[in-house]
This record gives sequence, C-alpha cells and structure tokens, in this order.
Amino acid sequence: MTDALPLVGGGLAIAGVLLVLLGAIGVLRFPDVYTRIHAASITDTGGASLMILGLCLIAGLSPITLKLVIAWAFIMVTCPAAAHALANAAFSSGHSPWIGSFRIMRESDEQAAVQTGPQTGPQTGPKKPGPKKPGLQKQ
Amino acid sequence: MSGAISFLDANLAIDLALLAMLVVLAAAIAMTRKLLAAILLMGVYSLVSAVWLVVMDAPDVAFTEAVVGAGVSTIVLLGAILLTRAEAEKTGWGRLIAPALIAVATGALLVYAALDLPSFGDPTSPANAYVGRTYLEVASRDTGAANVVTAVLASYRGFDTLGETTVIFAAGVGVALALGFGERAAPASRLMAGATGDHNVVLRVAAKLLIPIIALFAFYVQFHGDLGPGGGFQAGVILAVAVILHALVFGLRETMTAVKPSFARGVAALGVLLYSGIGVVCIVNGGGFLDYGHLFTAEIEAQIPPGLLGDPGATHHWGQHFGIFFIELGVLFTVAATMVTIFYGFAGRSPGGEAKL
Amino acid sequence: MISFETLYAAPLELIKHAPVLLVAGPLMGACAAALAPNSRWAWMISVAASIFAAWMALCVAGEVARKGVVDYAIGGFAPPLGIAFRIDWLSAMMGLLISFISVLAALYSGHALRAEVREEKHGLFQAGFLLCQAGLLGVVSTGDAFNAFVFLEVASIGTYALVALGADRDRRALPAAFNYLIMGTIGATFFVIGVGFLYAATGTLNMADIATRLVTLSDSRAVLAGFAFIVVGLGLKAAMFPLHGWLPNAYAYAPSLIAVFLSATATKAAIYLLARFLFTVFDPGSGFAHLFLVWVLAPLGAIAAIVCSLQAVFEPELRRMLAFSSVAQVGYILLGLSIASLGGMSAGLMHLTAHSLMKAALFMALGGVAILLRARTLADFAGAGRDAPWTMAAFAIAAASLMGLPLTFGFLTKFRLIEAALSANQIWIVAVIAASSLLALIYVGRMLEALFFRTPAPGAARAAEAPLGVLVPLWILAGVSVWFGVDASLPEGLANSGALALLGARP
Amino acid sequence: MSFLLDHLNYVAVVVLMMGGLFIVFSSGNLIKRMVGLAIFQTSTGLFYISLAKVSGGTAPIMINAASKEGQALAAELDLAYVAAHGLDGVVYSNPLPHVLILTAIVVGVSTLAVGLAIAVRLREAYGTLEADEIAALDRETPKSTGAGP
Repeated sequence: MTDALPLVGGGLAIAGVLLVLLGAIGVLRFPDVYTRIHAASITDTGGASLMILGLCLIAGLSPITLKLVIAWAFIMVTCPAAAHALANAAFSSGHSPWIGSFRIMRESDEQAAVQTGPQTGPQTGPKKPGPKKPGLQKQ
Repeated sequence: MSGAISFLDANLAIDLALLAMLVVLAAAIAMTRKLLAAILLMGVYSLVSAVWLVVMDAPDVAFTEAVVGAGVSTIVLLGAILLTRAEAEKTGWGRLIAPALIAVATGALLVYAALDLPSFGDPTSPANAYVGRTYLEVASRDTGAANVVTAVLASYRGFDTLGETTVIFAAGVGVALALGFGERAAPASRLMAGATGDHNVVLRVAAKLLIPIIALFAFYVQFHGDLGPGGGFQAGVILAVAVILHALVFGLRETMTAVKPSFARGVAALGVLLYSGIGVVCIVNGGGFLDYGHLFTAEIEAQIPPGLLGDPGATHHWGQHFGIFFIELGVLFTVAATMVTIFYGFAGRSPGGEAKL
Repeated sequence: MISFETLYAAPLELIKHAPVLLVAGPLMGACAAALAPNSRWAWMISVAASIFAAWMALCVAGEVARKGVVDYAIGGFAPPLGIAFRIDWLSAMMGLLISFISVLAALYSGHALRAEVREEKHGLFQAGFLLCQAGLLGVVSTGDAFNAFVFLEVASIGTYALVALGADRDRRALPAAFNYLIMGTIGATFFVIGVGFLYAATGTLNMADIATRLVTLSDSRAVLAGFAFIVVGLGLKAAMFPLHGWLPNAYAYAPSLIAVFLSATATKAAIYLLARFLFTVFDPGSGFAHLFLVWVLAPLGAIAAIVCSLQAVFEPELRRMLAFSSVAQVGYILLGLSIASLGGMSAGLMHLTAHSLMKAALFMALGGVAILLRARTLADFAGAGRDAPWTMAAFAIAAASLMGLPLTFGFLTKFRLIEAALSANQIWIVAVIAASSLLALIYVGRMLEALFFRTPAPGAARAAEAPLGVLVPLWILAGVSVWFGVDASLPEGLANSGALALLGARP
Repeated sequence: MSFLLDHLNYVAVVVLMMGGLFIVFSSGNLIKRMVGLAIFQTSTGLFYISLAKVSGGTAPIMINAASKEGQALAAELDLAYVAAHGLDGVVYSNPLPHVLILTAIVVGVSTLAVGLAIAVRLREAYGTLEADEIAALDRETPKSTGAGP
C-alpha cells in the first residue's frame, strides 16, 4: 500500500502535466482572446491541482505536504482572479468575441467612450491587440 | 555509486532540455518586434532559468531569479512601455552584421576557453575543490546557519552583500532622481476607484485576501533564511510585491497614503544604515568591521538565555546569529522600500506629461 | 619618502580600522544625505563625509608608510574565505587622490546644485555623489576580485542617473546617459565573466591568492579568456581608446559637478583596477600579458593620444573638447603603463594625478561661470575671460597644465614620460607624445583665444564671476597644479612607491 | 562524444550570452536593448552556476540528520542514496558561485531599473524610443543655442 502511493502520485502528476500541455495547445489554437483565456486558466488550475495532489501523495504526511496545500490554496485564488482580470481587460478595451459582439458590450463601449474620452492623452497609441497585463493600463 | 550515475544522467537531460528552451526563448526575443511580447518572453526566460537553477542545486539563486526576473523586472519593463509605440522599428539586415560579428567573436572566445574548463559537474575542479569546499566544511560550525549560502552571503562575504544593498539603494536614488516619487500620479481612474467598480470586485476581493498572505510569506522567507532558501533580498521583493499589488488594484493614490513615498525613501536609507551600523558596532566592541563575533560585549552575551532559540543544550554563536539576523533585516528594509520607490517612480510618471526642459 | 605619519593624528583604534571606514564613511553619509531635511543639511553632510574619508585616506597612507602593505580582513575571516582589503602604496595614492578631489567637489557642490538641479532633489543628488565616492574608494582598496565588481557597480549605478539629470539643461544628456549605462554595464559584465574564468581556473577570488595560483597555469586557455574579458571590460569602464564612445557626451551634458567628479576619478579608478590586474594578478613579464602590453596597450594608447586630440581640435563644443582630451590623456597614462619599467609606470601614475587635478579644475571653472550654463560652443564662451577674470585665470592655469607648459604639473609628467620612453629605447613614444602635445597646443589655444581675446557677440549673455564657494576649490586645484609643477616631491614619491608596489608585488 | 557532452552545458550557456549581446547591439529600440542586457547578465549568472554544480550533489543546505527538518529533507532525497551514504555523506554543490550570482542578479535589476527610468525620460523628451530617431532629432538641433536668457 505504501509502495503504491508514490506510483499513484506520479501518475496524477503526469496527468496534470498533460492537462497543462493541452491548455498550451489550446492557447495556440483557439480563435480569440476569451477562448484562449478559458483554455489557459482552466487547465492551469486543474493541472496544478492534479500535480500538487500527486506530489502530496509522494511526500506522505510531512511539512512538505502542508506547504503544498498552502501553495494549492494560493493557486486557487490567483489563477481564477488573473483569468478574470485578463478577460475584464480584454472586455473593457473592446475586444469582441469570435462569435460576434454582445449588445451589452456595444452599450458599454459607448459609455466608455463618453467616460474616458477626455482622459485619453495625446500619446495614447493605437490599441494593442492581444491580452494585456491588467491594471497597469489604468493608472 | 551506479545509482548516483543514473541520477546524474536524468539531471543532465533535464538540464540540457531547459537550456534548449532558453536558447529558443532568446531567439524569439531577438526576432520579435512587439515590445510587449519581448518583455513577457523575458519574464518566461527568467522563470525557465529559475527552474534550471533549481536543477543546478541553487535554490537561493532560483528564488531570487524568479522574484526579480519574472516579477519585478517584468513589472518595471511594463511600466516603462506604457502607452508607447508597441512595436520596435525594423532593423535592416545590413545593420545586423556588426552586432552579429561582435557576438560571434565573443562567443568563439568563450567556447574556446570553456572547452578548456574541467568537465561539467567535476567535484575536483579548482572551482569546487578549494574555497567552495572549505565553506561547506566550516560554515555551519562558524556561523550556526544550516544554509551555507546564507552563511557565506551574510557572514564570510558580508561586505559584498553590503555593497549589493548599496547598489539597490543607489538604484532607488537614481530612479527617484530621474522620475520623482510619483508625485505626478494621476488621480485614481474611475475604473479603479469603483464608478464602474463591479468590473473589479473579483480583483479587489482576491487582492484583499492575498496581500496579507503575501506579506506573511515575506516574513517567513525572511526569518527562515538561515535554515532554508531565502533571505532578506527575496523577502524584501515579496514584501514590495504586496504593496505593488495593492497599488495595481486599488490605485496608486490610495497606496501612497498608506505607504508614503517619503517613508519608503527613509526606510531604504535606514536599511543601509542598519547594515553598516552593525559593522560599526562590531568595531566599537573591539572586533573588525562586520565581525559578528564581537557584536555583543561579553557581559551582554552572558545574559542571553541559552534557550532563546530553543534547544538549550546546543552551543550557539549569538554574535553570528544576531549579526546575520540584523543585517538581513537591513537588506529587507532597503530592498522592499527601494522596490516600492522604483514602482512609484514608474507608475507615477503620467505618460502625458512632458519633461520640463 | 614623505612622512605621512606627521600629516595625520587619530586615535589608534580609528587608524586600525581606517581602511574600511574610508569606504563606510561616505556610504553612511549617503544614507544620511538621502534623509536630510533640506539642501543645506545635505550639503553639510556631503562635505563632512568627504572630509572624513580624506582623513581616513591620510591615516591609511600613514599606515602604509609604516608597514608597507595594510591588510584588513572584513568580518574577521582571513582570505580567501573572507573579503580582505589589501592596501599598498598604489591603493593609498589612489585613495588620497579620489578623496582629495571629492572634498573639493563636495565644497563646489553647494553652488553647483543651486544653479543646476531642482531644490527637492539636492538630498538625493548628494546621496548619489557620496555613493559614487564610496564605490570608487572601495574599488581601489579591495583585494577581492568580485568585491571590486560590486564596488564598480556601486560607483556606476548612481552616476548613470546623475548624468541623466543634465537633461534639465540639455536633453542630449539622456541618450548620453543611456549609452553610458549600456556600455558601462557591458563592461562590468565582461569583467564578471573574466573573473568567472579566473575563478574556474583557480578556485579563489582573492587577487593575491589568484596571482599565486596562476603561476602554474600560465598556458591555460581559461586564464587567457579571463584576461581578455577583464581587459575589455575594464577598458570600457576606463574609456580605453576604441571603447571610449560613451565618454564625450556623458561628460559634456552631465551636471557640472558630475563632470568634475567623473572626469577626475571614475576612469582613473578603472585604470587602477586594470593596472592591478595586469601587474599584480597576471605576470607582465611573460606570456600573453607581456604581448598585450607591447602590442595592444601601447599602440592603443598612442592612437588615443593622437586621434582624440585631433577630434578635440575640430570639436566646436567646449565641454566635448575637454572630454575628448580626457580620452587622449587616458592614452598617455596607458602609454606610461605599457613601458612597464619603474620610470614609465611612475610617469603614468603621475600623469594620472596631474590629469585628475587639471580636468577637475577645467570642468569646475566652466561650471562655475553660472550665467553661461546654457553655453556650449566656443563662440558662446567668447570674452568670458574678461568678464570673470578670477575663474578664467584658474581655467587658464589648468589649461596650461593640460598643454604641458613649463612650471605646471602637466609639463613635468610629460617630461617624465618622455624620459622613461627614452630610457626604454622607445623613440616612437616620444614622437607620439610630441605630436599629441602639438595638437593639445592647438585646441587649448583655441579655447584660450575664445575666452580671452574674442569679444562676445552683442546682446549675448555675459559671464559673471563665480561665487567664493566655487573659487576656493577651483584655486586650490589650480594652485596644486602649479605647486606640483614647481616641487613635485610629493606626487613623485607617491607615484614611485605606487609603481614599485605594482612591480614588486609579484609572489 | 563524452568530452562534448561534458562541456555541452557551458556551450549552451555561451550561446545564451551571445544571444543577449546580439540583442543589445542589434536593436535600435531602447527597451529591447535593456531586455537584451538583462538576458546577457542572467546568462552570465548561469555560467557561474554551471561551474558550481557537483555531480550527484544537492543544494548547499546542511542537513542535520537528527533534527525534524533533517528527516523531512531526507525524505526529499534519493532514498537509496541516503541509505548508502547516510545524511552526513551527502554531496553538496559549491555555494560560493551561488552567493556571487545572488549579488549579480541584484546588480542586474538595479541597472535595469535605472536604465528604464532614463528611457522613460528619453521618451518624454524626444517622443520616441528608437535610437535612430533620437539621433536624427539631435542632428536637427542647431549646433549653438546661444546663451540668451
């Protein structure tokens, strides 16, 4: 039984790695920002969870497991939040999904134009395509 | 011994695979004209080299590379390209010849010399057999720190670390001189302040959850430094990241009322003063500069309860313990405060404002 | 030998720790200056810290006079485990030179900052200046190769930003500072690579220890590469001829205090380190180091002395002229070192001192003429000699030293260089020095002609006499240039001992 | 073959250094130059760390076999290896280059910050970050601005 645990753990870790690899392929192959964020974030969270679970099994009951659990909790907070921030940034900079833009988006576009219009400095370049680091843009 | 050999081979395979990834990343950075892509790739480059450093048994360096290269450097680089043109100009092929020649000439000399070095991983090479080996033999005994890297960093080569702390301080001084303290920070934009705040409620909640944990982790790294990887520098950067995260989510103005720029500047200077002050205290008590053995006079040392750090039976080097503790604290102060100062400088530079000429 | 024991008085404890306090003093002063409540306090801290460092430098020189070599193990760990300072006559001489110039620059800074830098930045500016000073003093004192890199960077990182501050007057300071940063960092990184190869070959970082272990390794390719990278890296920092591209603009557009300080000390510290590696760590008598001295360093020095003097002749901007002349003078110093005899090296070191003194005076005089802050070209400075006679008289004295007129220090050092070249049977060096001096005559002549004999364009801004805070340090510099020109026993003794230390320190 | 394999690590690190140096000199964009400089410095660090690796070694953190932490660390190590050599026989990699590179990384990030600060000022003063355009703007400036008030 104790011999089997590391093997199971290793299997889980490898499964996690494969999941992350799938996510990476998804980021390359998917058509627009939102689907790419989707592919990246889901597989990242899931893959990391699987890997950490596997490592816990390998480590057994020890301080290392405790650290791994803390790291997992951290990932569970940061990964979704980062994905949300990315999607939010893409949304507020007017990226429309591949399947066509929503009505709510067009409305908020008009609102945003009214609100942020005067603030945009003369040096504001053309909007960059692709995901942006959230927040930094807004200071 | 055969077990050790196969262990090595697996390591070598991972090592070379990671290096190959680094080469690909460097080539990608050289070829891309998109600045954002170049910067993010550089973050990835740092992260992959951090993984490589772990494989090379250098967890302390890996830790630093991860927090600095993938963390602070990326943030600072992103801050510098805010609202500039996102693409670099194309360089003509003719212009690449001279740089390529310089790089190839340098590389040729390096390869020519590197092939003369002892084999990779050779324990009897001069580099590994002389001073490095001595540290492994004496460091724990001399300083009581289990992490030899910390012992060498803070004690044997403590003067280098004082110089390193000073360099960081100098960078803070330089950035503040060039960019100011963020006094020109734009008022928090409505998006951040909450006029359309429902967009950011997730971020705010996550940040509120994370910031205390990050700060706590910084102190863990700080005080765990002589037992495991970590120390004042890594802890300082992590602490600064907590402040930077606050600024990113809640707006720079908000953060500046919590951590005032003048406060950050003062703490940065105090950190270096604390570090060099420890050196002077050692002189006053009859030792040499940074000679922690003389940090306490004999009377004070006699008053330290033997069980202060638990384990009353063991012999302790109180001077070394507290010397390392205090100078790491100085490093923490300077690094954290300087990183915050640098961030304020970059973030507070409103991209519309022209320099006064 | 000059007796330095009579020049200082300090408690015995202080003397024992003087080598490290020499560096720690300005360093702690920098922190205090960054915390200073206002500009006046920052200035006083800066002056106090510089004077303290100069005092410590005197103490160290006294100790060296008594013992020959002062070793100071930091942290109580003997090398090669710990970092140790190793101060011989050469280090002591450089320490005295740097700290003496620093005191004068700090005195001058009170006026210079008021005129050139916004009030709220004065504290940080002084902090940057003191950090640079601490770094340079660390470079010349340390006996550890990697520690030398750390202090090179302490000295450099602050100065990049300080040079950029010249942008308040002329935005060209910014590309100059950026270029300086890139080249300086590449130089430092090359130095680190070189030290890495030496470490790989010997397993130690202590310079003296490396030297002992290199004796048996003279044909190692790793050592050869280490040598090449260290020379190129330090060559970049020292503005050795083909690697000097960053220097003219950095000096020309920096705030005048920084131009004064850098031109007098920064490249000199790099030259010191280069000499330290060439002569103490590597064996100059045999193998590639000897080939390098004869076939690379000497020709490059000669080319620098000629080509950069020519560039100075055709340069319209006054401060860039002085900067080009700096590169040419570095060429002289390297020529002196390349002769590798006692006389040649002593002459090179004396010229290093002379050049520090006169360049500091020249940049200080230009910066001191406050109203001309925006003036750049010779034409802008027309007639300044008549409007500000005291300031420009000091300028003329320093310029005469640059030209090498008799009764100035510059004359004496060139004379010693020629003497050394003759005794080493290298006539071509004499020819180079003669040709370069002729060029110096032309460009200095152009400067003086514009300053004293040309009338300013009607309606142009007129120069005003510099305030006392500038005149005092300026005249000290000019006075020293003349004093050493008449009675050179002090610098000559120092330079001779320094050269002896370089030549005699081989294990 | 074995000789090449023994030195492949160094060669790869050298290639990285060349890459960094090439980016610094070849790009006209100042930000990219700083990125290249950072890569060059990082790669120099990698070279040092390569020197420090000892075959079969572990991180230079002393393992006290008796302590709780020592036992936890022992669990991380190759079990067969600990059984054969005991914890005291553990081979450690060389700590000295690690210390040096910690310092060098810090110096690197300091340089990066100061360089980028200058770049930001450059962009404000010239409106561009391309070296060619900056040089062109400088050439346009009249040689003499005069000393007028």
